[in-house]
Amino acid sequence: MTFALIIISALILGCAAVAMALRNLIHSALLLIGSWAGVAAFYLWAGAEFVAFAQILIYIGAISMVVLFAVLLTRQGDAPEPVEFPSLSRFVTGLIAGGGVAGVLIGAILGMPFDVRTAQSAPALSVKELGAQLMGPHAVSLLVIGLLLTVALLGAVLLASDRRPDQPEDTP
Amino acid sequence: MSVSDLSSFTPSSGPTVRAVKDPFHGDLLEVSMGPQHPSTHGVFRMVVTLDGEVVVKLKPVFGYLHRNHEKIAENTTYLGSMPYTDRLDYLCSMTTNWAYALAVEKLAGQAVPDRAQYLRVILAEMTRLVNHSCLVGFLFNDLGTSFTPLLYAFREREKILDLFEALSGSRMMCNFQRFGGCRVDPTPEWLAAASRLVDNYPRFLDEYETMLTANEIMLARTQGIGILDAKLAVNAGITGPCLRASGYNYDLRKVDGYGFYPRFDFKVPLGAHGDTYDRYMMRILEMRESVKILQQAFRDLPGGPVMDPKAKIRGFRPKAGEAYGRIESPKGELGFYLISDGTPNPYRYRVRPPSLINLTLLEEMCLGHTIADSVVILGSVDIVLGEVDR
Amino acid sequence: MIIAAIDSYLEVAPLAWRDAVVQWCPEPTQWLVHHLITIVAILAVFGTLFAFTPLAERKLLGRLQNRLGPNRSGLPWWQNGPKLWGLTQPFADAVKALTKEDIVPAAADKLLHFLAPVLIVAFSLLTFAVLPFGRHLVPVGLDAALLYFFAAGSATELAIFMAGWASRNKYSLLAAMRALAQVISYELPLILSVVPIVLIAGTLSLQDIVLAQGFWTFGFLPHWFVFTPWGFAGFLLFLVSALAESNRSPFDLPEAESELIAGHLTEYSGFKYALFFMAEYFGLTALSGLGVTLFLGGWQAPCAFLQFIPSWLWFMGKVIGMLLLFIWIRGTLLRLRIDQLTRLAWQFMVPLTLINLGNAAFWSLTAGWTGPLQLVRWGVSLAIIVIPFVLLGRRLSAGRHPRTYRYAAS
Amino acid sequence: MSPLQICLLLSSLLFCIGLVGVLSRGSAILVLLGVELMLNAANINFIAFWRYGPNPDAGTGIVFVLFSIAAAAAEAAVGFALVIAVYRHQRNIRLQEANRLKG
Amino acid sequence: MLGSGIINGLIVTAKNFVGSYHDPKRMVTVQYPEERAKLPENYRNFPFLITENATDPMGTLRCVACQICEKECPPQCIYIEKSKDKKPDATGKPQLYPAVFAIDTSVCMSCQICVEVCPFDAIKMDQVFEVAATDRFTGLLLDREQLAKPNSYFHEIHPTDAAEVDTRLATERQAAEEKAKAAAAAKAAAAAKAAAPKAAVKPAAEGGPTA
Repeated sequence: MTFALIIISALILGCAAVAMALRNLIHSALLLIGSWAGVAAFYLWAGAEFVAFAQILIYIGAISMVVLFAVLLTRQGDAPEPVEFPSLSRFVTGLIAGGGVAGVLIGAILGMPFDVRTAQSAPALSVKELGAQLMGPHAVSLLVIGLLLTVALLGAVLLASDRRPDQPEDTP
Repeated sequence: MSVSDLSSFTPSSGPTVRAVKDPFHGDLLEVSMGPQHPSTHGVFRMVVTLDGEVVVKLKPVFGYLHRNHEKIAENTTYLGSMPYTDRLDYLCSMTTNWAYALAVEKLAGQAVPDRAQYLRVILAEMTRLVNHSCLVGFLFNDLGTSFTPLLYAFREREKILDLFEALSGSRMMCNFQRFGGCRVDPTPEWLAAASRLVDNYPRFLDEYETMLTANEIMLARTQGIGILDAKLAVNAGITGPCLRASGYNYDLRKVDGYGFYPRFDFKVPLGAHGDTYDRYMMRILEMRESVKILQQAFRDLPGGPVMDPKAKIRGFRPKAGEAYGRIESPKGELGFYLISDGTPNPYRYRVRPPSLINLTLLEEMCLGHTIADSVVILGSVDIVLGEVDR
Repeated sequence: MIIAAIDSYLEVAPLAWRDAVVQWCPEPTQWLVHHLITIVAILAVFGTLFAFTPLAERKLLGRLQNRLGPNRSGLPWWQNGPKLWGLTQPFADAVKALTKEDIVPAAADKLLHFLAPVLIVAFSLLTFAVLPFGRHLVPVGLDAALLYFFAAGSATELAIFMAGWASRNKYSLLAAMRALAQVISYELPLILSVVPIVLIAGTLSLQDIVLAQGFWTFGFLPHWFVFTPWGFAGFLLFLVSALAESNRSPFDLPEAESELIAGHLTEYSGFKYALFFMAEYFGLTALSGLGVTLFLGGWQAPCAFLQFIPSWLWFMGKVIGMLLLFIWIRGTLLRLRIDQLTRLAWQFMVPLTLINLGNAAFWSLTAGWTGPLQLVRWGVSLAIIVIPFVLLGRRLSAGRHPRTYRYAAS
Repeated sequence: MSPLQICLLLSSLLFCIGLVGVLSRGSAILVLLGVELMLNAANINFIAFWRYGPNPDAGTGIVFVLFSIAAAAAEAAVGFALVIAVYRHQRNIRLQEANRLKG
Repeated sequence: MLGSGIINGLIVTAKNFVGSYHDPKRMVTVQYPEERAKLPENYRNFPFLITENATDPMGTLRCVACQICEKECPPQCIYIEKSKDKKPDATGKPQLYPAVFAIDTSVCMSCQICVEVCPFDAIKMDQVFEVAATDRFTGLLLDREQLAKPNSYFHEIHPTDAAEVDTRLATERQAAEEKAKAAAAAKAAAAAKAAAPKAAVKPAAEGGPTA
């Protein structure tokens, strides 16, 4: 079990790290999609099937499409320009900040004695129970999320639309 | 890839493409469609500049099939050019033959017997059926069907081509008209078979129209697409169904009344919008009118010779002069302009190809439509590269 | 009784064979062999189906177009032997695809160019894992099977994008953009069109959805979801969305051969092309399987007395029927334009699927209506879906209608 | 080391990778992708604590991750719409140039 | 209503699907190598040269190497060299004959103009269309021996034409014969060496050039 977890972790971290270091935006995006797929695998490993499928559906099915679309729409010519790091100092600053946070977190995790549940089998939570949870105690949050998504959709459409007031609406 | 990167552009990366930077209008994409492209109807090339999928600039490039037709004709006898005219519009060799024969007959003052005149009308209208059914088939292929309408059209076309073969010896390169008549007299069996075929043709047209004319996707893809203004069309010299689709009444069969067309009762359909759908419907309606003409012709076909006995095959030398013979070919006004200096070869030989001239307004029709529409518009203009490039 | 015995044996025969093989294996490898056999069986059955679907497509298209279709390929090394109605064509095609030169453009992104066909086949095969092929034949009985299906299927467009982008060809790039736009537009109606099923059946498990359709009125009127107003509408919406999802005509925009040569496949040849081809048909088969499972009663027999035929045969029969329907549609219709495609999705499909969801909710609420009220229920349900269909349809095709023409007065 | 600790290590490392990306890259798209990575890291934590926490049957962790994924989707939609708007405006997506706050 | 046009289209294709099984008007395919469509009599492909005698093709070519076809051929694919000597033709009259007669069928466009201009009915159009060759230079350049085919073959492929040609030739020969007879009668004493008119039906014999 732990062995599988380590492989999954390596996949996630490797993909993410390489993605953040690459200069080709499309490669970065595709590697990040791999990383998201790794996270979905982690959810599967942890026994959260529903979340894993939701992760794949939303991240790989939807967000990745949006990302790739954005990359393609903002390209110059037929290939995206290589994205340079802005400056060495900034890169070093980023590394130091990230490394610092990582050090603090890792130290905390390794130093903290966690009260770990001994049960090795994953807790079983059927889709029905999950649905009951969503519609019961979390109904308000569900509504809020629905509202958020609607607003986000409208906002995205407004932001990305090219239409200026002086342009007549084109009828396709 | 920007313009400055062109040096690093490798030819293996597909069609010649580069991005054009326009500071005011996003990134434009220049795609060279053709000369090897599935839907340019031959070796035709369109240099299309795209904004997204929308055409902002379109440059037709032709000449890939240029084979010096006019110069060759000036170095060949009058009769020797006749088989070359088959290769102009290779879908309708019968009408190209007729246009050339008409010009030479005008030049030489050659009379044509009645039976030959009727036969010419019959063959021309059958050619119109061939051409138009081919055209609508290819148009649907451009619209994205999996060959079904095209093959239905080809099925009917084959039957007519079989008749052409039985009469002239060749399916497409008929080489049938001669100065002063036609080469072969059709047998009664041939006439009966042709008449039967023509009587059955409306059934095919009905089936075809049921299949696709009212199809919602077809309407959405063609109505309001590629509108050609009548005034612009007249100024550019557009002729044929393309012009009539814009609502301008100009049909040489009525205007010139060449051949025996004044003896026939038929109508000229006119469009109102000048869009792709109108151009498509013009073809369908013209086919129905052609069937009417053909039925009258088979009814009234007189007896007699098909060739003027005084016509000369060998040693044909028209007296010095000039002549312009034109007919309403299925694609538009097809004209031959000849100057004779009394020798066996024409001094000047010039073709007025409807395909080429109808193509000149392609950019005006395509601008603002998507790349998919530009293909359809090209299909609806009806070009044959043999005639465009000559 | 003998028939019943044979039938019940046939019903579990595949499982029995598998267990026989598994038992023969040593204990520690049994679970592995168990799953491997399942995988190999799915690959074999659907691989064979894939091999013959294009042949059936070509034959059927040929007949639709008044041609004969491929009927020449006979036996190898036997030139004048029997022609076998061209049934060996798939093998000839496979040999051809394998022996063709594999050309990679010099400017292509070589890794992605290679990965795209592999990924697309892998993802399209993943979807088969949850389809209930028979009463006892469910490879993976997931609780959230429906969600899994869409999750696995959603990644295929990613591979199409990779193919289009990695080829470094303008036509491929345009195709990649189109593929993205198409999947963004049609993922929503596809999922929304099956939500009513989940609402009525109350489960995401495909096997339970099939079981919910396993009743007959008078023994011959099956209670398939397609035979309800909301179910029929949902089926049609699903059909259209499935056509769009699997890039089939009339939605085959990414590989629109009349403008984009072959779209994302322009720079592919040989075996890689064959893999794309395979993935397209796997995806189509999987979506047909899903449609059959959700709307057409899955492996259930249409009449009670026909139950003696093994359930997996019913499933395969229905899937093949769906495939033939897809081929028929391809043989008839023309292609939409990209803006019309997205317009159809957002202005027509999405509103209709939402209305249909409400319709299913109405159907679920009025489950207790009986007698004459049952008629009212049908009428209201029909009205709920037909009226918006007509109104939205009229809006969608506004200003477009067949025209009448005038003739010149001569 | 217990599995929970591995999970937490994974999530913190993922978070830091995202952080480094956000801080050091200039491209708006990469910055957004880094933010998505950080969200994912948080989600991993939720699942890990749900799996090894004291009360796994409550399912709160799962519900929270579902909400988080939905919020991430919304964030991505708006974020990339912003990227496209910025691109329309200044013809590139370098963030340090997008500081005028004026059309 | 939206969709009616689509459904109509589907019905039409379904009708064609069914029709392709029983309606020969719809199903026009011919399975080529096994079945063959009947070629119409007027079908033409490439020219061939007519000989009067099947047993001695080279001896009795109708062609007299007048080179009209060579001149008139639009793509100029015919090449003729006149013979130096004369040999008796089918009527026994001494005539020139083509020492070389070659047609490049890769250039020929099957226009039939050579047939129309030939005053001797010596060149006619063939109906063989399976003329593929592995060598495009020599394989498609047909020489005199490959082009020569007997009149009986012409009768086979163009019966109507051939009958017409034969009647015409027969009347011409008869006319020539009578003219010769008249001439012979008029100048019986002076012209003792007039051409033997019997040759009209008797094939000219052994004296022809060998291939």
